[in-house]
Amino acid sequence: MKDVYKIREDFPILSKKINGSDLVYFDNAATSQTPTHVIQKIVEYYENHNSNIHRGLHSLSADATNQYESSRKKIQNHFGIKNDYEVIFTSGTTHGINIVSSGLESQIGSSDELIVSEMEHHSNIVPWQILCEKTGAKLRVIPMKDNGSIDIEAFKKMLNNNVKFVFVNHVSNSLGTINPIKEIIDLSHKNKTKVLIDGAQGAAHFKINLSEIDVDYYVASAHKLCGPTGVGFLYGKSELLEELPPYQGGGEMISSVTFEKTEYADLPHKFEAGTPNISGVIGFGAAIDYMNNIGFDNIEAHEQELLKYATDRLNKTPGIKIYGDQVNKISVISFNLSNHHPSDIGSILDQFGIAVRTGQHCTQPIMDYYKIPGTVRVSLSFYNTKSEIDLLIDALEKASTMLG
Amino acid sequence: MKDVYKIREDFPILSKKINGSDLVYFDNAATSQTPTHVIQKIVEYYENHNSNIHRGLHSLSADATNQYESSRKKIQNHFGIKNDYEVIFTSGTTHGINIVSSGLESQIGSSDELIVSEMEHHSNIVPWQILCEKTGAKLRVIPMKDNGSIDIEAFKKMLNNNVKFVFVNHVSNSLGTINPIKEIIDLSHKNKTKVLIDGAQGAAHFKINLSEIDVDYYVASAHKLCGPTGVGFLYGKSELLEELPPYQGGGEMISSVTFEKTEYADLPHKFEAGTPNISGVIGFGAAIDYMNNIGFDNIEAHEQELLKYATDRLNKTPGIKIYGDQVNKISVISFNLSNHHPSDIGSILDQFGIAVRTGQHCTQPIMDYYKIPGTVRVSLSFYNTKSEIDLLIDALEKASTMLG
Amino acid sequence: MNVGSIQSIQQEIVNEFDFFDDWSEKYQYLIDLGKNLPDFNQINRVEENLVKGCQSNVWLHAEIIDDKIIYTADSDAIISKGIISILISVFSGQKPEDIINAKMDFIDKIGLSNHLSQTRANGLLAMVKQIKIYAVAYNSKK
Amino acid sequence: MNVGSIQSIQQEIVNEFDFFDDWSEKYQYLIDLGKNLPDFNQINRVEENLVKGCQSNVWLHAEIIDDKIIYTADSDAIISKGIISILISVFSGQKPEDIINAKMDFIDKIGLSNHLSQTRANGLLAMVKQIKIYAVAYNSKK
Ligand SMILES: Cc1ncc(COP(=O)(O)O)c(C=O)c1O
Ligand SMILES: Cc1ncc(COP(=O)(O)O)c(C=O)c1O
Repeated sequence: MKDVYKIREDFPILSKKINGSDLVYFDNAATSQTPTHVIQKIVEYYENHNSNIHRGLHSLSADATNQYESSRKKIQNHFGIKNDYEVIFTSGTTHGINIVSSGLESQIGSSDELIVSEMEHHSNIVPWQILCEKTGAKLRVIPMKDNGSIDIEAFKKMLNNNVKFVFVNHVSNSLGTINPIKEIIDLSHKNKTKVLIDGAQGAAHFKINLSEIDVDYYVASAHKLCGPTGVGFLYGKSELLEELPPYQGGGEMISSVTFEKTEYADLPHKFEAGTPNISGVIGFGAAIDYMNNIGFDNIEAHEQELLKYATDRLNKTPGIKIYGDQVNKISVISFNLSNHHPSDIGSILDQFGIAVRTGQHCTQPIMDYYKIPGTVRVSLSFYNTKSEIDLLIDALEKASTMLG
Repeated sequence: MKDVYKIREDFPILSKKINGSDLVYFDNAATSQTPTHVIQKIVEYYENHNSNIHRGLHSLSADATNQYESSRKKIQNHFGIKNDYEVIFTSGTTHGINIVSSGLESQIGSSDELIVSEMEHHSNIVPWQILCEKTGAKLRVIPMKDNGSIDIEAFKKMLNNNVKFVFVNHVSNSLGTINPIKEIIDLSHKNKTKVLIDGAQGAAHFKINLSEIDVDYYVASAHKLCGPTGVGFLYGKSELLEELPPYQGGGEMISSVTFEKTEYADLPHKFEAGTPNISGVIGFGAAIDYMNNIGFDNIEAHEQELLKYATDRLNKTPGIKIYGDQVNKISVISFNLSNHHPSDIGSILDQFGIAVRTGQHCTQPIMDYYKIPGTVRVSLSFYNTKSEIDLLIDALEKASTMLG
Repeated sequence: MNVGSIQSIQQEIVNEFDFFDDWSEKYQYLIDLGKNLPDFNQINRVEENLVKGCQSNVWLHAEIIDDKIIYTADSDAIISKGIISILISVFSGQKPEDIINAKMDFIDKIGLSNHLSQTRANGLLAMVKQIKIYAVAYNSKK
Repeated sequence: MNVGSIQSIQQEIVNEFDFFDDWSEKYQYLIDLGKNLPDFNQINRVEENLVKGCQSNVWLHAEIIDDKIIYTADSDAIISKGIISILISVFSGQKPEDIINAKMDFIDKIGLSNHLSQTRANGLLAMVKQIKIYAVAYNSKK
């Protein structure tokens, strides 16, 4: 990988001071930072190409449309997707999941079963609860194990003829666990069960080929992979997307409107009603370029090195308890320090300029599983350094002393 | 108003060349241009404050949350809204309408009637068609008149006990007509009928106090009022928003999640599931500031002057037919030139660097009413000038010659 | 009917456009081509022949005669008619496999791609796509 | 019980904090206050007393005794406990109308507002709001 200190120069925010100290940004699983390359693409859009897309035939509109559609191609290529119209731009992972969950209403009946895991983000639980409430279907939960992994044996036993869908995250945002999605997909497909993978955390950390893993739906958010806020994508196999009703009514998603009869447009437009987040989509494309330029192999290698270093140092710090497994995970570490409340730790770390997330991380069931109010979560990115980890360890020791 | 040529300096794109000529941007009703003030706020966000909001307790997250929430206050104040939690951030007008239309599913029955006008944007037609399909309710249409206005006498006769909702745009995006929304709201309320106003076009052209007009729901998009793409707001009276079910399931919109029972958070969070378009919301606030700084009185005065000038010149141009009324409208002019197809005119104008919109403008019923395939739409903004209108007239005359 | 190869016709068109000094002459030429497009059989003005993705209506009809595809077309916009007229002169009367394999760089070379190809609204790309779809269809029937 | 005016207590707190050189001393003080917060009656550890909008659980109980509101509180986080301890020392034993009208600028003055008030997560604002809501409720009952 390019020298990490060189890479850090691409991120203006990383040279910021917080409470008098250098910012140590360890909250990457919540949102990643944005490189100048992406910021500049957004600026360039507003300064040179800003225009509503698709319907206009003037040059600006053509420019904007081209850039927007070329982001779709970038995402198609990056994720190994067969057809560009299988990439639906959304406002984020949550939106993507909701397109599917609300669309399935007419396809799911009261004898059907849907399966989620115990370690899902609320965004991958609540929509299915709502779907079950509306349809009478049953929501079943794959238990997790103490090491923070999905109980795959239990999952195998849960599969039966009634199971229509399985919803699992690629990577747990709370624990960092990389789930065996290929295995889950294969088992499910053998059972004629479709699978949606929540890729909010996975997409940012390694390159994944969606055609190869043969997943049915996959969702992610740009803001977790160096892109802007308010944009993400839903991938779906075209035959499945065709069957889903449109999520929203509006402009762009129709081919003809009369008061007697309205016809919907083809994919992907059917799901992109209204003026989309054009600058966001263009910024998303730029982020994909940026990260590929760094190289996902390099990203993974550096992050794994940081993970190992941080885990070792934390394990040696008195009072630290790490939750979940310590292998086969991305660079996310959830822990507590003695019996101090995570918010106390977080507040004190913030005084040292260290940004971590504390609380339940939108995964209340995981916290219930471990019977804790929450954790301190350190999530490391390819632009973080070992010396930042040293600062964290120092600060944790000081916090420990202060809290007594 | 500040000198228009000074104002133009605030918009980098306005000094762009298109096909060798200065850009003349007359497609403001599709999307408005973005001033440096707004672009810089977005840059500043990504360079200094980028962080996920609400749940984080570190300083960056606090910064970002404050800025996000202060945009909500700006919108609250600007639109005369009683409580800040009645402002729901959306990804745009279409999204706002769909939150309401999908939410009403459980409140609308097969004997109910919903009313739209004949001059609505597809975004304010299709969601109600879908709602009617699902509930069996009847969608009725207020006819329009040849002068491009709503037939208010016809509307009065349509009101009866079964009419639960009326959906009308504040300003027609195709014709520019300013609709008598106060009268429509008062008539409806006397009939115990609720009203949603599609403010996509209205909000950009004058200041409006939503409490005073006592509207039940109001929606708008930032990208039409100098703000970024991918963001807008839904205003609803709190007692109505409380009754609506959440639109999307996800993070942020819940207060507690277990597999047995999930509790939804209070307003506005109930409707803001997932990571929102944080930079977009902050940019939206900056756009409101920018426009208030120019002054809506000034904006209105300048735009009306441009409208009068352009209408006069177009009326004197051989072969031009303007659709809709020529009074009580915003600075939008829809016309055709002889029997040439609007797309031919649009293509040729583009060669002169003049960006207009051509086609149906997502208002197919209006085109059906006038029995035309579409129009050429010139939509003027406060940063346009009379000499740009002169360029348009010259170009139209040349187009006329070329098309013979 | 005896037509040149796709390649040679494209070259002729490029040569033709080389004469023009600016966009307005090119447009004028397109407009004139549009006006002179042979009458379209109204029977073929049907939904199935509509090219998707143009702002104006463009109808494109294809039939196979002696192993060659004959395209006819119409539009309610004159510039679209001019564009389709050029495409017809290139592709009509050609063999399906030649159409499928044809390079389309002449569009860039006539210096109109900026103006015409970028946006889905005027449908140049959509027309080319439709022309090729017909060729693929006839080719697979053989 | 005899307490000073809200204004004078706030001033005392500001004076106290003036002694501290840096944030860590202030935090240490908050932590110590938190540890010394009088025991909370476990009967009051109920849903209705939970302050919404804190990342940690904060329970705030209020009762009226001789026209004055007595606040007691608890939290599972120690810094939140320290914060609520300060708020209790300011507001507990005061009259509802005084609480309602109290200015809150002492928070700025103790130099912790940066650290504490900005985010809904640690709930300083939520606590103050809840304190005032109780005061309004009791005031309207009079
Ligand atoms: C009157 C009207 N309503 C709704 C919309 C849809 O707005 P958006 O595309 O921002 O969702 C528009 C925008 O074209 C409009 O003009
Ligand atoms: C695993 C997982 N799923 C879903 C989400 C929701 O993503 P967004 O908030 O971008 O919609 C997140 C983000 O926190 C996540 O980590």
